[in-house]
Formats: sequence, structure tokens, C-alpha cells
Amino acid sequence: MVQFLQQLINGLSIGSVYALMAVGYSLVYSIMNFSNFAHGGVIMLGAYFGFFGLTLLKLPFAVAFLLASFGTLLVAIIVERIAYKPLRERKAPFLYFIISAMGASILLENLVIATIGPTFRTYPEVFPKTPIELGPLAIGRLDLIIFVISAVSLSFLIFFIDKTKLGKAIQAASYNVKACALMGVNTDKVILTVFGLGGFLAGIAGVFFGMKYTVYPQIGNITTKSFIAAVFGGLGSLPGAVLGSVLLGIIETFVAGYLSSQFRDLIAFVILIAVLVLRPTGIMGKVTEDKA
Amino acid sequence: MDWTYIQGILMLAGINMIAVLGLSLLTGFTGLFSFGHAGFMAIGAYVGAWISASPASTPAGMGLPFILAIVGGGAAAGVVSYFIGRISLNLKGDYFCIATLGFGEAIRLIFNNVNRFGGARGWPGVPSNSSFLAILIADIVAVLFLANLVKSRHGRNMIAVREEELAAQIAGIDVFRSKMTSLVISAVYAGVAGVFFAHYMTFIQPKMFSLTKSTELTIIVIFGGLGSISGSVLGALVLTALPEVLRAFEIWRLVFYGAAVILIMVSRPKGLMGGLELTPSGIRKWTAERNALRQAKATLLAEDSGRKED
Amino acid sequence: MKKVLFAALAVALVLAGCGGGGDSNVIKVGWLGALTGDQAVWGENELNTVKMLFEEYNAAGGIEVGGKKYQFEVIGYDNKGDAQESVNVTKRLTGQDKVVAIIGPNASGNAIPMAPILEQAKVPDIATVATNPKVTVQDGKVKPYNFRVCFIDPYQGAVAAGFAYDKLNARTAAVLYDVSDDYSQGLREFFKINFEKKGGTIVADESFNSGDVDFRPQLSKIKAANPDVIFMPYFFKEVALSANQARDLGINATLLGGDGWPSDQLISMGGKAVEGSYFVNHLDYADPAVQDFKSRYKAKYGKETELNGFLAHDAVLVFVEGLKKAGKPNGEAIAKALEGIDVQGITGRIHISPETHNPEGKDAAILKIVNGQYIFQEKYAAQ
Amino acid sequence: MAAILHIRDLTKQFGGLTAVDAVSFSVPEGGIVGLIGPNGAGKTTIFNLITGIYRPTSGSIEYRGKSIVGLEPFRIADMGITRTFQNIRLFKNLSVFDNVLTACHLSANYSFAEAILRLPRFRAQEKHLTAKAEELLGIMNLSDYRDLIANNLPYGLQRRLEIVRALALNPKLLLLDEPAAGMNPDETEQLMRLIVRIRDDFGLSVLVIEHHMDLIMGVCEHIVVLNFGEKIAEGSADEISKNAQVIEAYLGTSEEAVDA
Repeated sequence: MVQFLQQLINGLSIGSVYALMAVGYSLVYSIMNFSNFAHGGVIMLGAYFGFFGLTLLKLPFAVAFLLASFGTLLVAIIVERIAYKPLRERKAPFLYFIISAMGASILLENLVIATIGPTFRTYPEVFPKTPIELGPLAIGRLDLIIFVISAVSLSFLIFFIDKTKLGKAIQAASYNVKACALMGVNTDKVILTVFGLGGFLAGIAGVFFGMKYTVYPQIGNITTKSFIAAVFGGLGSLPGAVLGSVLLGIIETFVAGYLSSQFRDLIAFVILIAVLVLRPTGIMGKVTEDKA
Repeated sequence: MDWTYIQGILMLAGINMIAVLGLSLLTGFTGLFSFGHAGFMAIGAYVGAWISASPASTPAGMGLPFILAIVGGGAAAGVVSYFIGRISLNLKGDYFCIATLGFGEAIRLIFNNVNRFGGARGWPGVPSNSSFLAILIADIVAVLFLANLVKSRHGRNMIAVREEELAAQIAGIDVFRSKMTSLVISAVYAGVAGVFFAHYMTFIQPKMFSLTKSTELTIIVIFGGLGSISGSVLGALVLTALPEVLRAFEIWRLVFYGAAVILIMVSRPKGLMGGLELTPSGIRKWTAERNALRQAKATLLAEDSGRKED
Repeated sequence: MKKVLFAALAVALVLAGCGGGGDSNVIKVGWLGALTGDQAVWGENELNTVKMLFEEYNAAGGIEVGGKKYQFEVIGYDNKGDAQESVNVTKRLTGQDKVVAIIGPNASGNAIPMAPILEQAKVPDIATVATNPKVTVQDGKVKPYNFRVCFIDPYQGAVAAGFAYDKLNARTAAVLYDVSDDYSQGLREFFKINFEKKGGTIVADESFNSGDVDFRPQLSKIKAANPDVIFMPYFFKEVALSANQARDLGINATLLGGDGWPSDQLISMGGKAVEGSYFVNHLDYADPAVQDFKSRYKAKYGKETELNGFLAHDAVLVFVEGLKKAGKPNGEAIAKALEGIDVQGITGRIHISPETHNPEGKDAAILKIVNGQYIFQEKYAAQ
Repeated sequence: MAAILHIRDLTKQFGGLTAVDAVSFSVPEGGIVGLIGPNGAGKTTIFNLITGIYRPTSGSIEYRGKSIVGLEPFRIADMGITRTFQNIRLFKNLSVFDNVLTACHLSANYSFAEAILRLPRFRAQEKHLTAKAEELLGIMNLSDYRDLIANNLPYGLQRRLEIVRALALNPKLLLLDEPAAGMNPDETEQLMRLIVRIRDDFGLSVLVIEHHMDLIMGVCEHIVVLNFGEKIAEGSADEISKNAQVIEAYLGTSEEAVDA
């Protein structure tokens, strides 16, 4: 029983990290209908921004945190302008976006290796690392903080999308970008906003990832998992991304804890594929019927 | 300039070319995007090694001739892809991508855990059978096979699926079957490429067939141009050599590589060849299409002015 | 059409590969290893060491070989820690750059596929920390052009298991390893075999995948098995992360590792979590024999050398001895000369066995982390 | 005349919405039947049901006396039913000729191996396919545009190409979904003649959805009227134009639809 609860806590903790990353994927997917693989690179930069904010500039945590988030917001927008906008204007098929995104991801990772170096960096201890102990259970303090801040930023995001004019435009665009453009919505502005929001969340995810684990140029690779989580939950759906992430985290944990850690990822993939076969658009994905 | 070095790069390019041509059929001609072809390469590499490696070595092989390794490796990849296709080919767009990614990674994870094949520690002692000539012949056969395929009704059906799935169905094309054929052929190509790769490296390890390898293949296909065989050939040559040419830039070379990928997508969104074939008939076709467009514009203009005069 | 392409490609490669004339007084030595990717820290360290040593030889007027003084040129290439790139680089070094010998790489998976190319080109390679037995011996046959200066996985695994059982009095052990890494799988296998042979019990055998950062699911399972020691045969980034997470979960077992551990990063990232842990190493950092090299390295590059530097240092020593013994800058002759060579390196006495091309009888050092320092415990030889 | 297509109590529900509600009608062999009704009346849904894109909730569809319910679209196409789309679906990046050639595939049966090895049967059949595609383009006056990429064709010709592509399948029943959409009266007039000619030359039966009343009244021998998924009337052009229910539900309330 104790182990079960501990594994559940482990799973939620892993899932919450996936969730922060997956939401950024889903947000961009909902408008652009492609998987933005450059997102991993942006998250990695967020981790570095936060790290240098804390160590080089000796900023207080809150300031470094904001610096990282706004920094990645800017990076995400720059990536969009350089790597996607020309494709959008050409109405290129989604394959091209994905390849361009991969190019951006390779570029960002290696730019960091070439300039900052390949070594790992450790965040200074902002929050005490000792876990909260509930009897035999251990809950990381950082996990709780991550959980709270993720919840706050996700509710802020949902509020923004539901209540503001720009948010409504995003919603409308996620149904039909072309129709939106015809109705006088500035789609360019909508897309920039979406990338900005995705970038902002990437900054948060990066800083937390760095604090929880470490900072290194290949952080982007781990986002493959959050991409899987986003697909699992249903691409384009924000609640789906969160749900998919938490489920993936828990499934991985329980497979490793109770079945076999050797085959953990394998079983996770099998479950993923099973979900896709039964529900081809993920758990909460938008169903787009091909209209004849 | 040393020939062994250039030959080495050309051999690698030639091996990549086989896999790229297969992927080109799937992605360029059928419109399906795969992130798992490194997995099929892995199957080909391992089965090929198993068939040809000496029974005295560890891990032990069967010590059979190389040609059987090629056939066996390709067939094994094809069979596996058939079952994968049965499950995943009905998925759309990104969901199919992610399923292939899942399968590709799953295949690698399985090899990591199969001690019979050396696990993560790899399989050394694969015979060094991939000669320059063998690769060259395989490339020529691969190109001819593909060129004849896409110019037949089977190939046209695949292209129709890429262009407009629903219309293809209504035109009596068994979309699922076309996709399946395309997937299996592309997997056989990847498997054969894997066999050559194993017998070129003489050592294989599951980590050689990672997601990065799959995306590299896809990048080459897109770089060369979707729906162009000559583009894939050219893409495999250029992109395999590019990192070598950029070696002088040391740690900056992958930065340039990434930038080059973006630049090409942005400036030549149809890839190097853009669906055009560098063959006499391909060029004839291209000029015919251009002439037709010019003529059509002229006729329409004439009709337009004619109407205004009415 | 194809011919034109091939020609164009060849021209491009020529243009890229130009440089380095054929000065007969200069001996070219190759190096390969990772300068990008997650092993880049070590690659950079090795290349720096190799360059530094040969610069020192050059500054001292070169080395006399067969009655003639030679200068050295080091040509180092990045292999991204990738086997395929290693093959390309080896072809380039042997074919185009015409090096007489190659130092590196550090990863076994990168060293193994080099063998046929080396044999064809008749150029010897001295690997630094490639510990897989199959780097030098395949199916009972020694590979004529592959050598190394480090001990091998079975030995290291046996040392770790023996030390845990005999000196730490551990009777139960858990293993956490990287299933997708050859080095990690190798150490795990030999640790298990030897620990069980001694009479110990493996109570948990858990794995993760390269790139993972969260090990708590596996560690929670290990915690329930309550082992005396946890063997962690992987690299310092994952060691630091998993050690921290283990302590967070309230695991107090002694941690034990291999030569993937030593790094400044381990201490700065692992902190208190790795205090009191032991690992098998190639040398004792406090050994007087290594101090001179350490300070020279620091003076030149402004930072401490990593473990790889020491082994790269000894690889260079072994090469130079072999070169002198061969009496001519010729790969084949050097390879012959290397067999049975006996050199006092800074990591110990290196006697290259003609049967295995391994430095036979090289002791392992057991180090303990105390107050953030690597404290030498003892030389330990497995039986 | 025997019915080539027989639809009985056909019903299709999407969630709670009933798009087609117990509709029955027949298309006689060699006949031209019109299917009309306001937007959202379920006309295209019926096409999707006949061609197998949707599966009916209940009811039967019989083609030449055999049920085709549950068959995959390509099998139904094999059997001789094909269609055009309201929003044109050509193989956009292929030339006009290749669009037709691709659709001719049912007239060849060479195997995979024969294609790869370019054996005589492959060559002979390919020659035949090419000739057939050329002939169809000729009959439909599209030969001038043979090499043009379909996407670059003028709109009206794209519709015509879609019909040619359908004819390449040797269909027995052709379903046309708003073939005159976006055409001027001249072009509509041409199209009417074309439909009749196709029927006569190719020995087809035609089911056509259209808002142009001129066209419907001009060529259809029989008209089925739908409203909100239900059939409200059927009969000859004369009968329909006099039917009070039709006038009220359709003609009366939706003036612009008639003019459009």
C-alpha cells in the first residue's frame, strides 16, 4: 500500500512535468495543426535563461523566472517568424512545418553546445530539497510548488482563452483558420499570440525542469515524451494534454514499479498505440470528420 | 584526396539512399509520414547479421551467404511492417506519425533487451560484406524498381491516395491496400539498407537506430523533394556528405546543418527537385506542363477579352 | 548524371579536406571522440590532453625515432559519440590524413567498428576508456590493430562486486542500470555474476533508458527490497540525479559505482546524496604520480582535467614508447612494437599483453566520496 | 424500366441529429433523377451513404438487386457507382491527363511483378489505358489541357474533369453533386446537354443534386425532394413544380436557392 501511494506520487510528479511541456505542444497544434518539435529546444533555452538569471545575474527567483518565461516567449516568436511564417504564407503542407521545426530544434540544441558548452549545470537551491515526509511517504517540496504554479498558469491560460477577445479569436481559429481570416480576424496576430503563450509556458517548464533535475543541451529530447502525452490526450486539446501527461506519468511509473523497468517504455508505447487504435484522435482530441 | 575515405562516404550515402528511396515511396508518393523507419533498418540489420555471421562468433549467426542476409533482412522488415500497418494505417496525420515513432522506439527497446543479439552492448563481428559494388548494384536495382513502380497503375494509385484520399476511394482505389503496399515496400527497402549498414559497419548496436536516424531519413526525403526519385538520390548524396564537408567547422557544423534544413524548407518548400525527375521523360513532362500552363493562361486571357467585347 | 554528382561530391570533399602538407619531419597522430553530444565533456578533455602533450614534445625539440627527430601534428575529429561517425572519421584519419596511429575513442561502441578499417590501413588505435572486452578481442582472436590502456568491464564488475562483498560486507545488492547503454549493461552483467558467485543476493535489478531523468519509480521498488548496497554503473549526470532521488525517497543504502562517476559535476550536482559512496576508478587522484600532469593541464586550460585526461595521457605515453621501439613512423611497425610493451604510466604500470592487447594486471583504485572530495581507499585487484 | 438503384427507409443519424430520415426512392436503369432540397436537407449525406463513405443507421441500399450497405467505398466504385464532389476533389498536383489515367486503373489487371519488370502485358495494358484516357479527354473537349496541372484549370473545367475522371471508371451509375455550382447560365446550358449526352453515349444512369432549377427541370425525368432529411415529394418536373408542399417547404421559403 505504501509503495502504491509512493508510486502514485512519483507518477503525478513526472506527469506534471510532462503536462507543462505538453500544453505548449497542444496549444500550437490547435491552431497550426502540426507538431512543433522546436518546442523542446525552447524549453531547453528556458532552463538556461533561468539558470543564468539566478547565477550570473544573481536575480531573485521570481525575477529570474519571469526573465526565463519572457525570454522563451521571444524565442518562440522568433522561431515562428523565421521557420514557419514563410511556410504559412506559401500554404505548405504540414510535413514542411515539421521538418522546419526539426531543423530549428537541431539548431537550438547545437547553438547552445557551441556557445555555452556541453556540460550539465545545476540550479542553485532555491527551495529546500528535503522532501515533506508523511509517514513512510516522501513528497518533494519542489513537486508541490511545481504543481501549484502549473495549476495557476494553466488556469490563467484557460481564463485567457475563454474570456479575452484575443483568446476567443484563438478559439475560433482553432476551428477554422481560413474562415477566421475571412471574417476579419488578424490570423497573424492570433498565431503570434499562440506561439508567445506556448513560449511563455516553455519558459516555466524549462525553469522547473532545470530546478527539479538539471540543465543540459539535450533537454529537448525528453519532450518526445510530452509530445506522446499530448497525442495520448488528444492533440489540440489543452485538458487532453494535461490528462494525457498525468496518465502517461502514472502508467510509466506503475509499469516500472510493478511490471518491469526494462520494458517500461515499451509497455508505455504499446498502451499509447492501443489508445490510438481504439480512439484514433486520442482521449480528448478534436474529431474532424472528413466532409465530402 | 584519398579514395578509401571518399568511397566510405559514398558507400554510406548509397546505404542511406536505399532507405531513403523506400521512405520516399511512403512519404513522397503515398503521403504518409513515418518516424519509425530506423526500426525497420534495425530489423534488417539484426536479421541480416544473424543470417550471415559466423556460427563460431558471439553472438552466433548462421554463417549463410550475404545474398540470403539481404533477402532475409528485407523480408523480416516487410513482415513486421505488415503487422504494424494493420494496426496503424487507419490513423490520420500526426497520429500515424506518433504511432510509427512508437513502433520504431519499441523495436529499438526490444533489441536493447534481447541478449541473444547482444543487447545494448551490440553485435560485433558481422562480416564485412558491403562492398562498393554491391551497394552500387543495390542502389541501381532500388531506383529501377521504384521508377517502374510509380509509373504503373499501382504507383499511380498511391499517388492518388497522397493527393486526395476520399477521391481515390471513390475512384475505386483500395486506399488501405495502397498504403499497406507502400509501407511494406518502404520497410523492405529500409530492411535491406539495414543489412548493408550492418555489413558495412561490421558492428551493430540498438542505439544506432534511434529516433534521430528516422528523422534524418525523413529530412533527406523532404530535402530532395517529395515525389521525386532523383531528388531522393540527390538528397541522400548531399546530406550524407554535408556533415563531412562541414567537419572543418567542428562544433558549429550541426548548427549550420539545422540552419540549412530551415533555409531549404523556407526557400525551396518543394525540396531540391520539387517532384521533378531528372530523366529525359521527366524533363519532357516538366516542359509540357509549363507550356500547358502558359497556353492555358493565354487562352483564358483571350476568352476574357472576347467576353468583354460582347 | 550520377557520375557528375559523384565528381561534384569528391570536389567538395577535397576542398573541405585540404590542408596539412606532407612534411617528412612531421608525424601525424589522430584522435577521435565526442566533441558534441552528451559525452562532449570527456572528448574535449581527451583532445586537450593529447594536444598538450604533443605540443610539449614539439617544444622540447621533438622525439628521436630511428635516429631522426620528429615533430608531431595532432588531428582530432568529432565523432558525436556515434559509431557511424567513428567509421567515417577513422577512414578520414587513415585514408586522407595518413596518421600513423589513433588515440581514442572513449566509448566501446565507437571503438569496435573501427577494427576492419584499421586492419586494412594498418594503423594502430589506442583506446582510452573503452572497457568492453570486444574492443580488442573478438571470438577469442585478438584484433591486431586495437589496443587500450584501461582495464575491462569484467574486471571492473568483479572489483565492484568483490569490494562490496568483502570490504563493505554487503550481502544484498540492488542494481540500477541504463538498459540502452553498452557500458552500463556490461558492468551490470559482470557485477551480478561476481556478486552472486561470492554468495551475495541481487534483490532488485532495475533499469532506465538513456535520457531519463526521473528514477523514482525504480528507486521506490529498490527501497522496498532494502539492499545493503546499490550498484549504479552509469555516468555522473544520471548518478547525481538518481542519488538525489534515492535520498529523497529515504534510501540510506551505500551507493557504489564505476569509472563513469568521477567528475566535478557529480559533486556539485550530487552534493550530500553521494557522500560516503564508493566507486571503482582507474587511479587515485592524490597519487603523487598524477600531480604534475594535473597542474600542467590546469595551467594550460584553466580547468581541472577529467578522468579521461589521465588515460589519454597514458595512451600517448604508450604510443610514444611504441613509436620509439618501432624505430620508424609506420603504423604496422608501431602496432608490432606495442605488443608486450611495458610502460610506467600515471595511472599505473601498463603492460600490453600480446594475447589480449589489454594492460594486464592493472589494479583498480577504490575511491570514496568524503566531504565532496574523492578519497583514495585502496588498490583492489579482483581474483 | 428496372431500377438500377433502390433505396428503402434509409436513415442516418449523427449523434442525436437525424440527417436522413427513412428516405426511399429508386433510380431507373438509364434514367436521370434529380435530388433537390434546401441546404442541409441531407442530399450530400445520401450520396455519402450510397458511395459507402458513411454507413447507414438503418435502411437498405440495393444496387442491381444486391445490397451494398457496409461495403467499402472502393468496392462500391468497382461495382459501377461513382460520383463527383460538391467541393471539387481532384488530384490537384497531377496533370489533367494523369487525373484521368489514374482513374482508368480498373481497366487494367497486370500484376505488381509485371509492372516492376515491364513485361509485355504491362506494356500492352498501359498502352490501352493511355489510349482510353486520351479518348475520354477528347470526347469531353479537354485534350487542349492535357498537360495542365489540375489545380491550374479554370473552375468550370475542373468540374468537367471530375466528371471525366468518374467516367474513366466505366460506371453504370453516376452521382453528380451540384455539378453546376458556380457556373453561368451559358455553362449550365452546356452542362445540361453534356449530362444527357453522357447518359446516352455511356449507357449510364444519373442521380444529380442541384440547386439550379433550370437544370433539374430541364434534364431530370424524375425528381426527389428532401426537406430536413425527409422525402416530401417525388415525381416528374411538372408534378413537383405544382406540389404545394414543395413550394411551401422549398421554393417558397428559399427564393435565392432557386435563383442561385
